[in-house]
Amino acid sequence: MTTLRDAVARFVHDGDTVVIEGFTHLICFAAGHEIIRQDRRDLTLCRLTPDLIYDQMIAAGCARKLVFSWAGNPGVGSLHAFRRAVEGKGAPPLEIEEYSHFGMVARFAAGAARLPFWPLRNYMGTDLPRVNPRIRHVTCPYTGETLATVPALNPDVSIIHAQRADAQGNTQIWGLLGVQKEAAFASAHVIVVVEELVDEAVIRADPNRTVIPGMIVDAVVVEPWGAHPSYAQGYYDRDNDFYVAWEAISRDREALERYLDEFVRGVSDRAAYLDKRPELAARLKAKARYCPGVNYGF
Amino acid sequence: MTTLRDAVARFVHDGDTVVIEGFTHLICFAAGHEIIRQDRRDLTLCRLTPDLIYDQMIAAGCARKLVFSWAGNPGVGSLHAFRRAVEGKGAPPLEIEEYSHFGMVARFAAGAARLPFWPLRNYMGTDLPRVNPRIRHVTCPYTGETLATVPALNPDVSIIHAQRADAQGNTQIWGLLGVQKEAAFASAHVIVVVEELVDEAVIRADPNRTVIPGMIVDAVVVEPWGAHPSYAQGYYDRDNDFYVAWEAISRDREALERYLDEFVRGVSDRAAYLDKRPELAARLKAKARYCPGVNYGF
Amino acid sequence: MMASVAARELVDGEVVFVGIGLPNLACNLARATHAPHLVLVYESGAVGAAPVRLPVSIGDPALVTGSLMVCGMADVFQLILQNGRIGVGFLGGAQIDRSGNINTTVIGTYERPTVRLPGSGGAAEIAIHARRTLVVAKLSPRAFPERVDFITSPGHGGAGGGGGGASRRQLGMPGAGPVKVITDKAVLEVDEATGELVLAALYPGVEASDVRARVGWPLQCRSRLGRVEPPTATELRLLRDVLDPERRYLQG
Amino acid sequence: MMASVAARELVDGEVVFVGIGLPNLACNLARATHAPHLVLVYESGAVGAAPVRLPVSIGDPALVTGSLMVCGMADVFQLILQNGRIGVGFLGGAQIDRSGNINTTVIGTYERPTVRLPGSGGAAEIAIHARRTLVVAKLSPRAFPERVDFITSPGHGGAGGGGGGASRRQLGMPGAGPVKVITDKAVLEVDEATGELVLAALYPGVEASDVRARVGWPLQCRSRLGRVEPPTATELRLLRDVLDPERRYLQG
Repeated sequence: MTTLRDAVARFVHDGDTVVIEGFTHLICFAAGHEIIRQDRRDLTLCRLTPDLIYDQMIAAGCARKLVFSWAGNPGVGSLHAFRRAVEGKGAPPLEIEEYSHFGMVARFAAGAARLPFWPLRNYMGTDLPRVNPRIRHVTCPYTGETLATVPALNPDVSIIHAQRADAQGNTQIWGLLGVQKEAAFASAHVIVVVEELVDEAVIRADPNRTVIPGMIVDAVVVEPWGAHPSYAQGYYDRDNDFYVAWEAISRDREALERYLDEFVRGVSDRAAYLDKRPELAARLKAKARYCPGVNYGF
Repeated sequence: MTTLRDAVARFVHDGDTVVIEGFTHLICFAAGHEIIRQDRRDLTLCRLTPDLIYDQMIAAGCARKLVFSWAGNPGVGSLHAFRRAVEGKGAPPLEIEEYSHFGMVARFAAGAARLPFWPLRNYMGTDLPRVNPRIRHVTCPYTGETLATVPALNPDVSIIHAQRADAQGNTQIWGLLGVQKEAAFASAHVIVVVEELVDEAVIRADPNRTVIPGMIVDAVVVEPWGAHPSYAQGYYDRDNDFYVAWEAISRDREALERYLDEFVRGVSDRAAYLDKRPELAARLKAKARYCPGVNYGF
Repeated sequence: MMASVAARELVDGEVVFVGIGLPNLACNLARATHAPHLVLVYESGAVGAAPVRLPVSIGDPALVTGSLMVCGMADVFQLILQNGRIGVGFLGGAQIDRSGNINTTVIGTYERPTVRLPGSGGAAEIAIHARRTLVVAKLSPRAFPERVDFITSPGHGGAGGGGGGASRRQLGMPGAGPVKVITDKAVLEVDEATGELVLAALYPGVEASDVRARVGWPLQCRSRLGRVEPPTATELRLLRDVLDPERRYLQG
Repeated sequence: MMASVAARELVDGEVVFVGIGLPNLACNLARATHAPHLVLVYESGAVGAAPVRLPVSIGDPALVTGSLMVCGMADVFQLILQNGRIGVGFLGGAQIDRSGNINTTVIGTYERPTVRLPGSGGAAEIAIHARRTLVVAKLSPRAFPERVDFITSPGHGGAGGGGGGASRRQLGMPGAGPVKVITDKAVLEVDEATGELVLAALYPGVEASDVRARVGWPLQCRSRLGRVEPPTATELRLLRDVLDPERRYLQG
C-alpha cells in the first residue's frame, strides 16, 4: 500500500522498459501522468495500443522507444505526437518495434511463462518480418513445418489498473481482461492501481475472479477514477468525448503542451486532476448492473 | 440439447481418442458409465489423472491406450485395473503414453491453439524422454537454448462436466478449472454435461464466468449429480468414502465386475444410478456459500 | 449502402470477427434481419456481444455487458482465431491492391513514412486465419493502387508476386484471405485463377468505367457482372433509426 | 514428528507448492505457528488456500472455498511454477537415491514393471523449477537405494551420473532441486560438492548407525551433525487436535 507518487519513484527508473496495459479498458492514465510529472526519460514503452496515454508520454519526452501493434485513437483518428515523432516532423525521435496484436500477446505470454520465445502461425505473406528482424521462425520437431516466433517481453515494470484488490495486491478484474495477467507475470515489478481497496475477505469470497495474485505485486495504490478517460467496468464509462477532443489537442503541438501543463504537470496528483473535472461523475458514473453470485460451498 | 445416451452414440466411436477431463473436480462419471454401457472399444483415453472413471473403463475393456501423467487414487492408493493391465497381470493389455502434468497441460494447450507443439522448460535429468520419444526438443531462435517440446493433443471428442450452461452450450465453471477449457478447444467435438441448464440471460449476466463458448459445443446434456463420486463446487461434495472404497473394489477383479454390473451396466442411465443411492443428497449436498455479484454496468 | 451490402454477405450462425465502424453496423444489421444467430467476436475479448448502444470502440463497455463470454486476448487469438473458429473477418485499409493485399501501416517507405498509419492491430492474423475476409473501403485511385506500399495483411499475391489461392496455401495460411471488397460503388472479388481483384457487381446507377477510373490497375470483369440491390426499406429504417441514430458511421 | 520438522523448514512469506498428506499438514502447521503469511499453492489451481478442513485430495473443494485465487492448470504450471515463483516444493517418493533422484514411476523396468506407481504428476517439474525441494519419506533400504529404478524427478546426479549442483545448472534446471530429505529418523541434505545425500541431523534417540542401516549406499555425514528438536507441545496440540483430529496422516 503506497501512493502512486512513491510507487513510480521506487519502481520506474530512467531507461526502464515500462508497460501500462489495458485494452481500451483499465488503462492507467493516472500512472502515465505521474511518470510525466516525475520526468522519467529514455523509457521503452510497450503496449498493444499506445492510446492517448503513450501519446502524452511521447509528447512529454519520456520515451526513447515504442513497442506496439496498433497506434491510433480508436474510432477517432491518429495519435499525433506519435505520428510527428515517427514521421520525423521535429518531435523527439522515437525508435519503434512493431508487431501485430497476436504478436504482442504472444510476446507477453512468453514473458509470463518465462520462455524465451512463443510460436504462432502468423506473418506469412506480410511485410512485418522484413521491418522487424525479431520476428523469426522455428521448425516443428513433429511435423517439420515452419512457424513464426516472437521473443519474450519481460518489462522492468508493469502498471496494472483494476477494479479492486486487497492490501496484499490480490487483484480482481472483470469485463475486458486484455493482457493484464500476462503483462503482470512477465514483469520484474508490478504496480497495481485500483478503483477500490477491499478486505481480503471480499477477494476470498470469489477466488475465480482473481487475475493477479498478491505474491507477484510490489505496490498497491488506490486511485479512484485513475483510468479516466479510459474506463472501469462497473465504475465509470469511457470518456469518448475526450478521445474525440484529443484529435484536435494532439494535432496542435502547443495545445498538447497546454493540456500537459494544465492537467498533468499542473496538478500534484490524481485527486487534483479530478478536482478540475467535477462533472465526470454525473456524466460517466456506471449504472448498476450487478450479476448474481455463485455458490462456492461444498 | 440431448441425452447422454444420444450424445455418446453420436460423438464417441470405437477407436476414437476420448477425453473426460476435470482435475478432481467435475469429472463426468456419468459419461464414462454411458460409454461402458454402449460398449465402446479401442479408445485412446487421455487425461492428466485417469482416476476411478478410467480405471472402470479400462476394466470394462473400452481402452486400447492410455495417455496420462498421474495414475492413482488420490490420497488412497492405486488404480488396480490400470495396474493389472500395465503390470501384465492378465487384464486386457493397455498401451501407455506418459508425461508429467505440465506436459499434458502443454499438449492440450498446443491442441487448443492449433499449434503442432508446445515448448516448455522441463524433463532435463529425468527418464521420461527415454521412455516417451514424443518428448522432443527445439532450439530457441533468439537465445540458442534447447527447450523440451510436447506434441499437440487433439482429441476426437472431449466430454466436459460443468456447473451450468445454456441451451446453446455457453458453459460456466467456477472452482477448480483444470484443463477443461484447453481440452474443449483442442477437440473436434465437445459434449458439455451440466448440473443445471440455465437461461441464456444467466450466462449473459456474468460473461467473465463463461469458460467454453457455445460455438465450439456439439451437444448439451443436463445430468444432475453426473460427476459423482467426483464433485461440483456449489452443488455437491466429493464422495471421499467411495474413493476409499474403490481400493478394495478395484483390487478384486470380481468385486470390480460386480460393481460394474450393478452400478454401470445394470442401470439404464444416470437417473437409475442415482435411484440406487438415495442417501447421496443428505450426505454430500453442498452448503450455501454464495459470493456477492459484481457490477457489469457502464 | 455499404453496410447493407456487407450485412448480406453474412450467413446466419456464422462467427464473425468484428471491426469497429461499418463492419459493426453491418453485423448488427444482419443480426436484426436474416442472421439472428450471428456470433460477434471482438478482438478485445467479447464473444457473442449484444451491445445495447452502438459501440464507439472495439473495447466499448457495452460489448461486455450482456455478452456470452469475455476472455483474455491470449484466448481470442490462440483459441478462437488461430483455432480456426472465425468464419468471417472484416478489414478496412488505407490501401488495397490488385492482389488483395491490404496496407494499414505506412504510406511511403517504412523507415521514412509520408503518413504513419496505425499498423496491423489484429489485421494481419485476421487475413491469415479467418475462413474468409471481407474488405470494406471507398473507391479511389489512391486507395486502390497496383501495389500497396506495405503489406500489412496478405492477399493473394504471395510473397514474391505471382498469384492464386495456391500461394496462400503454400505459405501455410489457413484462411481464404480477402475474397471480396465492398466499396461505395461496386463489389470486387478475387479471381481464383489469377489471384487478382476483379469487378463482380455494380451498385445501381454505376458503370464499370466509373469503377475502373478509381482503380490503379487494369481492372478485369467477371464474365457475368452482377447488380447490387439497393438497401431495402427495412434495412434503411434499422440503420437510420435503430443502429446508428446519431449517424456516427452512416453518411446519409 | 516429520510434519513438525518439515514445518520448521518453511520461512514466513514463502510460496509453497503443496502436496497432499504430510506436506499439507506441515504447511498448515507452519501457517498456524511461525509462518502465518505462507502462500499455499496447489497444482490443482488453488492459490493462497485456507482450507477449513484437512483436504483429502489436492483438488479438494475446501481448497477453493476462501482461497485467494483459483486459476487453470496452464497458469499454475506456466505462470507460477515455470515463472519461478515457487520457493519450496514438497515431494514424496517410493525411491530416493544417493544423488537425490526420486522415483514415483515404476519399480522394476519401465516396460515390465514389478510395481507400477502413479507416475510424475507435477513432480518432475517441481524438482526442476521450485527454488528448493523438500522430500518427505520414511527410511528403509528399499526406499533409499543407491540408484532409483527410474528418475521421475531429477536430483543432483546429472543425466549420466557425476555430481554437484553444476550439472543441474548445465542441464538448465532453474531450481536447486531436492536439497533436504526429511525422514522418520533423520534429516539428509545434499552435499554441494559431491551432489550426494548426506546425514545432516538425527532425531532424538536415533544413532547414525540406525540411519546407515536403512540406506542403500555408504552414507556420509556432515562434519557437524545436528540434532532435531522434538515437536513442541504447541505443535503436537495443533497437529493432533486441530489439523488432523481424524488421524488421516498422523501416526500417533
